Amino acid sequence: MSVETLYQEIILDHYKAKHHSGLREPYQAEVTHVNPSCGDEVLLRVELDGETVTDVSYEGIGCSISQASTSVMADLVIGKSVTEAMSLLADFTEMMHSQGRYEPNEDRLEDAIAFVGVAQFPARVKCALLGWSAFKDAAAQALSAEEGRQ
Amino acid sequence: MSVETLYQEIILDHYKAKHHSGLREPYQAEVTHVNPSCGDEVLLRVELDGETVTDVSYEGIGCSISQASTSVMADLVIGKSVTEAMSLLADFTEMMHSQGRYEPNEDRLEDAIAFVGVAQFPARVKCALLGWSAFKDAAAQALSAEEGRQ
Amino acid sequence: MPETLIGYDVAAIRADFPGLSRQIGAHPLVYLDSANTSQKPQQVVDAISDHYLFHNANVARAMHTLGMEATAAYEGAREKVAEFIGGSRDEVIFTKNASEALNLAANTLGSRLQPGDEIVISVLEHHSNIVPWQLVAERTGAKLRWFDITDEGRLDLVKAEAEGLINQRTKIVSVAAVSNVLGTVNPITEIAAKAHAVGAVMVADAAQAVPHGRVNVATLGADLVAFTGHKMLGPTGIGVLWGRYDLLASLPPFLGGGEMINVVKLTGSTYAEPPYRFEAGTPPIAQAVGLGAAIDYLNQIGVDQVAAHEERITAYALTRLARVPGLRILGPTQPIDRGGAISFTLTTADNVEVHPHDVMQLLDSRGIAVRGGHHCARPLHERLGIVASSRASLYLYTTTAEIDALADGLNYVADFFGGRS
Amino acid sequence: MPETLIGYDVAAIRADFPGLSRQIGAHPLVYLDSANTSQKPQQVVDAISDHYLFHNANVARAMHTLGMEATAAYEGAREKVAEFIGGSRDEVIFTKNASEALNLAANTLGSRLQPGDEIVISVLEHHSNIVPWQLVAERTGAKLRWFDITDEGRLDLVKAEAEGLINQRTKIVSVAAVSNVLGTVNPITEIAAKAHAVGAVMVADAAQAVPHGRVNVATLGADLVAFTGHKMLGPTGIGVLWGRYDLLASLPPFLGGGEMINVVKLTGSTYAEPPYRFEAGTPPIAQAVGLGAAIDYLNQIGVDQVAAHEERITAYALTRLARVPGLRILGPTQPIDRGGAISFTLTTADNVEVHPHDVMQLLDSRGIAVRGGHHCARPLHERLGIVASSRASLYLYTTTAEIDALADGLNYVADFFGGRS
Ligand SMILES: Cc1ncc(COP(=O)(O)O)c(C=O)c1O
Ligand SMILES: Cc1ncc(COP(=O)(O)O)c(C=O)c1O
Repeated sequence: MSVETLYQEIILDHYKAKHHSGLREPYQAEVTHVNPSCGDEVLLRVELDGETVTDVSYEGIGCSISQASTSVMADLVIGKSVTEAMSLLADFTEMMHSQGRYEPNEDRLEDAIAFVGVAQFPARVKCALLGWSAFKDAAAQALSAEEGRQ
Repeated sequence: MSVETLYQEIILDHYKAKHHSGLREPYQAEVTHVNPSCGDEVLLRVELDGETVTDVSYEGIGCSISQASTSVMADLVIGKSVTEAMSLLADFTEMMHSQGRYEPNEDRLEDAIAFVGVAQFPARVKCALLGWSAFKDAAAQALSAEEGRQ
Repeated sequence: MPETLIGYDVAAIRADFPGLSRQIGAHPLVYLDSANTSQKPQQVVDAISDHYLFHNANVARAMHTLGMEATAAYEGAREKVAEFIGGSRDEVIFTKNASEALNLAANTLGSRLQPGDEIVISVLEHHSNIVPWQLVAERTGAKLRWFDITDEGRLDLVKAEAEGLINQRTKIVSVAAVSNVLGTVNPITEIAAKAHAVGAVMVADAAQAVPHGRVNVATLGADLVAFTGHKMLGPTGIGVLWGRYDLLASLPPFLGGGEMINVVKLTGSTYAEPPYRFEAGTPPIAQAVGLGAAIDYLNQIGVDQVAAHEERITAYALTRLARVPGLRILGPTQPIDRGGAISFTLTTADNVEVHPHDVMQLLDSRGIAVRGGHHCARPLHERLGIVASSRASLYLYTTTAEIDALADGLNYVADFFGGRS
Repeated sequence: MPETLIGYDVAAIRADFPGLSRQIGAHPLVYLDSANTSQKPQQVVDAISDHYLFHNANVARAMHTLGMEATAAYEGAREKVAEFIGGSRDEVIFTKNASEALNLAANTLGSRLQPGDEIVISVLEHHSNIVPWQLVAERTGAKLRWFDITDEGRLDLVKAEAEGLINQRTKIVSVAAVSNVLGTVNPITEIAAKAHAVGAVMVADAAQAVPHGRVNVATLGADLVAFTGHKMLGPTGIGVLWGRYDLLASLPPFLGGGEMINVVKLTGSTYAEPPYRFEAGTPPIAQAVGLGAAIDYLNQIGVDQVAAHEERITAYALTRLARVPGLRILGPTQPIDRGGAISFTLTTADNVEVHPHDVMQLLDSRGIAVRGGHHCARPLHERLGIVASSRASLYLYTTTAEIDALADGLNYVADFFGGRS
């Protein structure tokens, strides 16, 4: 469990230049998720068009892992269907709980495969999941908002 | 710490024929003391005439040690001054907390010296003190009742 | 088949408990006070030592290597407990003992109570399943009602039915799974069904049940189940409250502080999900590790084996004690729906009832450890019309020879205080 | 005289802590997380093992030989604790941790609170000295008020005076004796005098003070003092609430069950005297034994020696860390009225603030254990305008070489995340 397994170049790059960061309009749902033991927070917005995730924007405070993971997540889910995004979330969550025994599919998870090493640091799994779980909540809220509109 | 140090003949005799047992009138104060961990109880009455303990009567439920000790206590304090009774109580209490390193004065403590062995069984010290502590409380109450009368 | 009933090699088991080889004065220790607290095998003690010496750190909040090891050990223990009782890990709350678990239940459920609501417990409960409910009833104005017992020492369900004990006003029912005095195994599942029929929450005090592998929360029917580590080969300083997840998720916090929070602000705080919401401050980390090792030990022998052994020894003890002149067993005298706690009174040939303190003391002088008193069940003793009793209680390491020593000892006690027979 | 200040032979002390010789990957462990939990010497671990293996029984209620031994050990530990803090044995309540002790204080004192009453705490408190008061304020309608801090990280007594923070409505004041984040030693005696002048009860959270021998309850001025075993070389699963006897005697019970009673009846119960009134259920027996052994160990070295060593290492660390580029120490930067918890932020050469998780993780890869987060003091971090910090904390076994490793490690961390310097 070397620290290099954890801090891969991809992660550090996303951390230094977070994609899709900054809050944008319009959005159907906004949520705040917190990591209770350190106070890290992400405020995240989701905009859907029917079944499609048209935008994810956020403002976050946190460690390199949580920030990079949110950045990678936004890259991945924007433009996908909600169903596909949730399926990616499921894959990512599984990878995080695998303790490193997981063969990530690079075609599906793209940059997110860089987080496979995080799974070997149980204390940091929460960090990697912060943005994803915020997205899950926000997307669910946005979906029911859409349904309400119909 | 043989069990014979504990159950001396004097103790067993008092246990089988408790002196001054049974509730009597008149009395100035009545108290109930309980040993919480076994539920043993003594209901005890004290009658004073000025500074003199004229009667101690009681009804008790408990083990041989607590019953015998109450019997011996009643023998000892009836007819004595309250001050003398309290001084005997102090001696007896000291003996009980001595862990057996106490040379009791037989002239003063009479049958109560038989309890010196109890001090080696810390769990039973509470038993030996049950009647004595009831007497202490009741005598204090009787004294203030007397003072009130004056 | 008889092989299973005869059980395992008790001598081999006893070799794991160095304390059982102690001498008390001139006599070998005969430990018959396991319902009070069990002895601990070397394996449990070693697991605790190893944790303290080599994997010690705080949990959750400490994220470095030692912290991860400690957290994995602590959470691993939670999983072992969950598996042992058939629950899931996020339903297992670590407390300091069964008493705290029951207070946690009473306080959090109590936040919903109003004057006129009723809480039902039984006269055979341990004080730890009485006083918390008395305190919460006082605070909320709810009424505390009681199951009575039959002459045989079982819950009187017929009387309860006739009285409408469990009714529309009932909000909580809390009953011991196994009595710590009478040994009675109570019909929790049946009572839970009645409680649920009126929308009440069912709490089981399983302190005397879980150590004997008698509890599967998936089928028991209770919504909350309390037990304690030190009676099941584990350390002191740890207990468990298991709860149905959705119930736990609906309850307010109990104690505040440490990692039970989500966000703490000057203006107020929000709280973590179960089980963490209910674990304030640094938890009993090494104690969880020890409890996990105790569960490993029980599993290795096999809970069925343990139960079979205990049943056999209980049956033997009931028969053997029934033959001691002047001895009266409280509670069921047959080893049916009955745990291994056997309470009794002893009367001498000249008809003096020997006080349990004196029974205890004389047996102790022969190395035999039993408990004398009301066993934290004073209302039960009052109901039985006695102040106190003596109790011998068995566990997986108890031998028939120890029961023989007890029976001989009791004859000696009766002789000592009464006319020689 | 310099001899005393230089202290003792740290290498000899470290030999008592086998865990300190562990390797983390390729690196020797550098344990700088003692404010979170301390390591345990072999002596403490052995005392616990010996108790479990050879003197294990329940206390008070178990009167046989083993029971007497366990009771003597448990009550003996109470005396050691009392002596260590200058109190008397019947003023020492064993809890499961400092958090329970503070909840006990909040709940029992809370029974006297009414709407309009005020409770005063400070922004630098640990959550365990915040959330219990928030919960009790919510329940009673009392108002929670806060000491602010100065820029140097000390309680702002001037502002408090100007605001009339402590006034006739104040019923309770509860403040940390030593901050677990800033290391600040707070003027408890002075604050207690102000609290007493208006008839309020003074509570001190001494979790970070007692381990360093800094507390004498006879002169401290507080009425209730909470601390925890695992931060002072003792086991997890035990804490202490010390209280002035007459105050304790006036407080209602907290948790119910077990030996905290006098008489339990169907119609209601009466309660034992302090400290037993507040100890529900089987207490942390083996943990008390372990805490007693920890106190023996501290006494054997001498608390003055410990304090002198810690002061020296703290001074060294403050100097050494001040020289790490981009490092900012939170709280007092001089070793005056200051404990050995040193929290800081770290900024790289290209001006990126390295997140405490990342600091922690990179140090961990070099075997150095520090804590990153808000250290259960989120309001303090909010007050400081940051989300989290890194914390190195020292104890009697810490060496200057470990501080050097930390400083080198922090340079490496800053380089890793920022431009190479
Ligand atoms: C100042 C302070 N108070 C209270 C606590 C809580 O102690 P425990 O977690 O043992 O309950 C701690 C430690 O975490 C602390 O540092
Ligand atoms: C039936 C029952 N409930 C509760 C308890 C309380 O357990 P603890 O003392 O560990 O809190 C006990 C044991 O003392 C018990 O036998």
